[in-house]
Amino acid sequence: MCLAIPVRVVEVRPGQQAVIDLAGVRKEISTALVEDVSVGEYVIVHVGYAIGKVDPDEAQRTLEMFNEMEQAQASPPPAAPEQLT
Amino acid sequence: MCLAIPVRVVEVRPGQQAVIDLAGVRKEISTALVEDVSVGEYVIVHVGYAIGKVDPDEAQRTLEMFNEMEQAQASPPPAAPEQLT
Amino acid sequence: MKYIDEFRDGEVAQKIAARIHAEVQPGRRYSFMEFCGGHTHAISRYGVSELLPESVRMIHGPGCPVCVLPIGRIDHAIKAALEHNAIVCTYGDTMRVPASDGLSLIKAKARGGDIRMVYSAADALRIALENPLREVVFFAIGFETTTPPTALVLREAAARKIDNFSVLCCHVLTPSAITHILESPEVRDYGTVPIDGFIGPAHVSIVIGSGPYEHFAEEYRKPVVVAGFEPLDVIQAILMLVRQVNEGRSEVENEFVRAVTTEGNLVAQTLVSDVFELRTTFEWRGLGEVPYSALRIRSAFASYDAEKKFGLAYKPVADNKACECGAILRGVKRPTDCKLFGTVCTPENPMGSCMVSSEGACAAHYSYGRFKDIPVVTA
Amino acid sequence: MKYIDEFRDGEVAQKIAARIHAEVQPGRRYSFMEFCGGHTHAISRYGVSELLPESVRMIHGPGCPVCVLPIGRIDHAIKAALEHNAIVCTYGDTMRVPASDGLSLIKAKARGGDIRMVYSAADALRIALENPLREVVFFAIGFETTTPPTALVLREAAARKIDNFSVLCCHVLTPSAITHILESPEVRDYGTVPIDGFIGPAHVSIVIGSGPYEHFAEEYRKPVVVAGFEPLDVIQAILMLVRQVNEGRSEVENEFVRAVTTEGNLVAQTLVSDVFELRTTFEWRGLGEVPYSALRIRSAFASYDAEKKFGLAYKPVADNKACECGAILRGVKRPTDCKLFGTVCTPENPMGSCMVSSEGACAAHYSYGRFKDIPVVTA
Amino acid sequence: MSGMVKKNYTRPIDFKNGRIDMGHGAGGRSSAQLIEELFVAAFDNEWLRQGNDGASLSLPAGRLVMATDAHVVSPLFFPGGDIGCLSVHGTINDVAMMGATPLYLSASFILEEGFPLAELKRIIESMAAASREAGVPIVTGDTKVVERGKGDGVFISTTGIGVVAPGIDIDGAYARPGDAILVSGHIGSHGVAIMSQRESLAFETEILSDTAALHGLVAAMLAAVPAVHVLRDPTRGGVATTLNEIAKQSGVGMLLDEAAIPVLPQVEAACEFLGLDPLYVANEGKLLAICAEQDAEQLLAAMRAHPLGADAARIGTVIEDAHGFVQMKTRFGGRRVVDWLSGEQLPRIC
Amino acid sequence: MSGMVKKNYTRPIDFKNGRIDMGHGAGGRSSAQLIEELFVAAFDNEWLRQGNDGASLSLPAGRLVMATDAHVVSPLFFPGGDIGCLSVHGTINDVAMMGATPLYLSASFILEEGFPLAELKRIIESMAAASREAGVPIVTGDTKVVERGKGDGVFISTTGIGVVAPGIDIDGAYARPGDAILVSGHIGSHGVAIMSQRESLAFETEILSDTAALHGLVAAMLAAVPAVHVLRDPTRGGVATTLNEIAKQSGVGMLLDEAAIPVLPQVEAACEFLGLDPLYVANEGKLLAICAEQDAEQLLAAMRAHPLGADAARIGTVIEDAHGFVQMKTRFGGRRVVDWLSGEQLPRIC
Ligand code: SF4
Ligand code: SF4
Ligand SMILES: [Mg+2]
Ligand SMILES: [Mg+2]
Ligand SMILES: [Mg+2]
Ligand SMILES: [Mg+2]
Ligand SMILES: [Mg+2]
Ligand SMILES: [Mg+2]
Ligand SMILES: [Mg+2]
Ligand SMILES: [Mg+2]
Ligand SMILES: [Mg+2]
Ligand SMILES: [Mg+2]
Repeated sequence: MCLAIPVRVVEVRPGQQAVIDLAGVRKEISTALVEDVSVGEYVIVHVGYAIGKVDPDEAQRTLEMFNEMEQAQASPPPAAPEQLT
Repeated sequence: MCLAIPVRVVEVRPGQQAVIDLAGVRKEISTALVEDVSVGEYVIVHVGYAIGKVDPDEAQRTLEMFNEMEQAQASPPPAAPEQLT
Repeated sequence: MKYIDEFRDGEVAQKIAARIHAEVQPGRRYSFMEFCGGHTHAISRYGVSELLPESVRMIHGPGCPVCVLPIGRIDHAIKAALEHNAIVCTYGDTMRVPASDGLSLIKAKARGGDIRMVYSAADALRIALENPLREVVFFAIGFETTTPPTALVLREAAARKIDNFSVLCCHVLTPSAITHILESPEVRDYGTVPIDGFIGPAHVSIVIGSGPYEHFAEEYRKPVVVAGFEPLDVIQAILMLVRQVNEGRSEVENEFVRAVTTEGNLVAQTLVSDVFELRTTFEWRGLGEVPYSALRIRSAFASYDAEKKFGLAYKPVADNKACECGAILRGVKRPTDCKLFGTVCTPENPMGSCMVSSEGACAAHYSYGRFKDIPVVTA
Repeated sequence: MKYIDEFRDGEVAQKIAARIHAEVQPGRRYSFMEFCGGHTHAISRYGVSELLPESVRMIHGPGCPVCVLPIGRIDHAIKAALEHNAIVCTYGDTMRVPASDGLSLIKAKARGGDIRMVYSAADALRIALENPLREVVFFAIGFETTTPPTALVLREAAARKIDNFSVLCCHVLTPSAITHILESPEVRDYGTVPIDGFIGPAHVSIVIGSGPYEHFAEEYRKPVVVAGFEPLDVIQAILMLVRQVNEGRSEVENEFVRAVTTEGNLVAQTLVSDVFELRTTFEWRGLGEVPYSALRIRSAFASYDAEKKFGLAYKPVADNKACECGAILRGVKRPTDCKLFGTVCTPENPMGSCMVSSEGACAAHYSYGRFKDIPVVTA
Repeated sequence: MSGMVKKNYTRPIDFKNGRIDMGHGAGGRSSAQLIEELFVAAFDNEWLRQGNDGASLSLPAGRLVMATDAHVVSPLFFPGGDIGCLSVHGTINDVAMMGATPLYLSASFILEEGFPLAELKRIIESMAAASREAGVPIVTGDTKVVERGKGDGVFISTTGIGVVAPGIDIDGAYARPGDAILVSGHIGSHGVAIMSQRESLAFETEILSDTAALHGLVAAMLAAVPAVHVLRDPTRGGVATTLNEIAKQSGVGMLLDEAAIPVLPQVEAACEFLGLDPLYVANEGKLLAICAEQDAEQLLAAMRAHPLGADAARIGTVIEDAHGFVQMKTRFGGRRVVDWLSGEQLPRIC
Repeated sequence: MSGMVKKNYTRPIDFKNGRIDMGHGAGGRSSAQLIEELFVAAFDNEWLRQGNDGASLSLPAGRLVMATDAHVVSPLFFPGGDIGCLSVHGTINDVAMMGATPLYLSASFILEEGFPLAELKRIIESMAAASREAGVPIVTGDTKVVERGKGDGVFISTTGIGVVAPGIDIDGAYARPGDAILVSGHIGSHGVAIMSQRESLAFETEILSDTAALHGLVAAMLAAVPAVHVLRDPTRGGVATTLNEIAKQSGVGMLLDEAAIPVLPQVEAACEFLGLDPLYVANEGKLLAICAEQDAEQLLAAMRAHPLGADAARIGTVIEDAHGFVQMKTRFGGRRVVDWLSGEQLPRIC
């Protein structure tokens, strides 16, 4: 129900619309819920609406965190997740 | 289009309706266009409405006229049609 | 079937036919017009003409309410369905009549028009009750036989305030059409259509009586025999006409005396005149504008008049140029005189209305009589 | 697929799993609730639990908007369709949820209700524009992820005065549900549901941010890790929770940092609070009445509120007695604890909502995990 | 815990109050359950029980005949039958009209969402009974569901196969001038039975549809006269249209004798009412046979000896006519063309 | 005057602007004209030209196979095909999956009043092309017309017959523990191509339906490995449901390897979007084959050598399991059930 997926913006259209691409599948979505969407960015789409963006650097860091696990055994891990509290 | 057929009244129903019979086929029709319809009478039905009655005596006379032809050659024929003028 | 089977007896027919053969005068030709499509249909279906002497010729008249419906009126019905999204209820016979733009009611239905065949005017009213959110138009066609039921439902709609119901009134009058034919130059002046007498309508006469035909007998000196629609009725009427001609009479005789009186059905007549009034003129296919030849809905029932409700202004539309329906309906031509007959124009693809109804002269000849046009060799 | 495939890598999963195995402390049990159905689904579909040590137990939470929809709300939607003849537009997931009288939306559709699955709230508005003569009701369910699109179409309907459109608002709030679980006697008093930490929602958190969970970490001393819905996100979050437990921490950590910020999507939040306001109470299936746990449409948009438009008064309806959905949604029981599971209750004939959505605990176990209930011999 | 997963689907289908929903046509477990609990149970034969996407059959020697019919009749239930038995008879008859012994049927169903399962069950059981009675099993099938408003309850397409015994050669092209034209009984009953149920026409009559499987009658006829030239069942379009078809195929004309054509009085009466000609009204349990003049007596006798041919009659003669006209001597004594049906005489009668 | 009656129907059908009306289904001259000018002209074979109500066919020796399918796909035209070719392929494939060489098809059409003749023509021509290409003629048929709002443009039911060569014995019940499970190519393309056209989903993709006749591939496979145990085309319900059907018929379990299942990236992406699993998405040009372990290599090689099997892959193994579970080792490393499709994943895709 909360199905949402990261997709790449390939065209920004008037009326807060954009065309996104996922592995060759293209679809028009609404960008009314996010600010300043540009071509090349990844947005997370839910029921036809972009509800947020993907931060590529943070994504990279998360992937690195998964892998750095191997080396670093101690906690806190080297690339610690963002601490919010 | 002016298709109409003589049928026998087998039941008189309230609301100016009647059930008629034609060789075992029964159907409800309207008798709103004819006065005093009774069971056993023949009415002529057009698009679901009785528009007139069959006069059995006249029918008999017409049939006789068809056949009396044989004997009587002269005109006017013995059972002359009703003269209207 | 009582009052039906006895009137279809082939042996009796042979006797009456023998009489006709005996009584026709050598060298004399007898041309009779059967006004009604019902007679046309009976003649073709039962093969009545085969029993007649060469010298008796039957001319098909314009008494087929489907055939005389001009394109503009069908266009109205189509407009109600396609433009006003109304449910249009109609007697099945009208479905295939060609209209403008290559349409017909059946084609309009295939294009999404909600067009429904009904067996009775009452069914149309019932459909209106069942679909209170839709406009329901009853496409009312027909001669005096068919008018009284329409009057009844109009009166009922008004009494019960069934306001989504209306009637597209195309009811026409028989006597005016006969007058029109008798007044036509072909009959009156040129004699191209030699009419020696009329077979008068069967079921129309049940309603209007035989009285209205007296005018024709007197004024135009034409014999009239009102006859039933069964084949024996027709052949007997022909005999009676032959006799009137032979004897120089021109009277109204009533062969259909078992159902037709002089004055007709007064209940129905009163009802019709309560609900309808004369139109000053009305277009008939083939005959053109015929004065005082049709009915319109009285102003007391104006809100049930589809013409007013949907602002349908009448626009005459020319028939297919090659189609000879007009001439055929006036008795001037026969179906086989038309170049389109049986080739371009068939019951599946009618070009004119006469090829539509089984009472139409072209359809009757196509469906029943076509074999006569070709030599047939039986084994 | 970028940002998807990398997060489903089985080899990386093995490494993280090895870490979990290495770090769990012998003799200690770890019980974590994944609040969201999205996580439940990912765990079952990818077989995440098989990678976990015996001592780590995942408890399915109530975060499936279809599962928590009480019968009375489905009844409203059915009523709009069957009694008010409205076109009811709904996200496909709701179609099979059991309602009163043996009905469901799909059965109401088979009975003639005009019920249409839509992919997006905008489709419902489009349908309203295309059917100006029909009432169109959008059956709006979902957590904070799904609420902003509903707010957008409500605002647009009002701006464009699309007056045949209305929304049956059943949007619910995540934090209130978590509070409710933490306040429940099973968790708080009896310890029947030993929750050592939460995996926090992925997509809900994109909208509301991770901020709202800090309260739980502080007040209830429960670690929270906000995680994405991909399987690596889940397993990584479990590792992070194990570590917090081991270290005695109870913090909000954000594994889904690539999409979730502390404050969330402010555009969406503002829009939602412009259009909706808190309900003082709302019934959840399984949880009962939960105070301040759902939204209703503000009075400025009252004419687009289906509850008001059709006078739909809420009537709670008891669930099937044997169905353990309630206990399962509270984390007290597992699907296999229910006597109906897999026999009377299957995805074709769901007895409870948890067997409907693929995010429901019963459906997920039935569709993906059922084999674990029986010994399997491979050839 | 293994006792927990008892069967693939445990709750039986609710044939009392249930309705077809889209899931029944999606090809998943609901579809499988419907097929197993309704179709396989009712049709009950080894081929269906195997559960393959087709049936593997053994055949006697001879030419194979294949025929198919789509059935879209409205109403679905009518006096004397329903779409179920009709769909069995209709295709068996087409196979039989090729002179073949019908052996196997396939059936494909297009169901409308919302259709009551109780009605579907009635139809399937009627179909099963018709197939059993005829001795022609339904060996394979397919079921689809369309959304409400995109179908009309149930449509059934059946296909039949059968084998022609050596020495039999029947074809619509084999009518020859001089041949006799026979009909197996009273005509027009099916169409009239259907029409009597139409809301807008609604009349009462004791007329039942004549729907019946004719292969038994055909077998008896071929036993008596193996050299029958043409067989054809006059369904849609009636006797008139079927004879025109044959006339066209064979390049001949026909001359019928109206007085000889058997029509029940009630059928004649209903046709009078509606302005129809019984010659154009559909039959579902009658056949037309054309044979050499010298075989006519014997064939007629064989037909009359069979219950489905008790009222058989000779109704005309094949004549030479390059135009392929079917003509008729009317009971009245005239002669007329009996044309093809033009347009539709009646909507949806078979 | 005899020149006047030139033909039975003279004006050709208006295939540009015309529409189906009720007369086209009434069985009279309009029906005959439609059949002659469209169906017989397009399908063009001796049997149809004969104009009988069935076809008389000659068959080679061997067991006969009969299979049928109703086609109700929406939209009627989709990337890579249309209901016409689909209805030919769908039934040919069911015949081929029984190990038979498909020989003849029948087709029954249910047309909705108002359907544009131009579209009907496109469909019939596509059907004719598919039948020609496959070498399987459409030898008999039937056409009915239903009123507007009681159909959905066109429904086509086809039935196919074919003959099984001696020595071939294929059945859904023949899967044995230890057998290899093969698929002939990328899965899910048909369903995704259809979905991309749905108004409410509408997405762009270059995915075409895989609709194709598989009997050539089957012939190549059987030439290489006559002892194939099971063949089945994973249409409605997809690979998942088809394997469950076979597991149930054979009384076995299955273990799939997700990583080995070929899925095109666009199909995977579309499924992500819609929350679907490609295992449940329909195929119309793919087959599943099950054979003994020792034959697997050779069968796979034969498949890969055929254009329709170029991307064939081994995707799992048959296991012993009284419960008939189909299980899968996930790409992620876990294990899960691959259940029957429940409810409907997608409305009306084949
Ligand atoms: S044959 Fe057709 S075109 Fe010619 S007059 Fe008759 S209706 Fe008109
Ligand atoms: S198995 Fe069904 S009845 Fe049991 S708890 Fe789950 S949903 Fe409810
Ligand atoms: Mg057939
Ligand atoms: Mg048949
Ligand atoms: Mg037949
Ligand atoms: Mg199938
Ligand atoms: Mg319907
Ligand atoms: Mg099949
Ligand atoms: Mg198939
Ligand atoms: Mg198949
Ligand atoms: Mg047929
Ligand atoms: Mg439709």
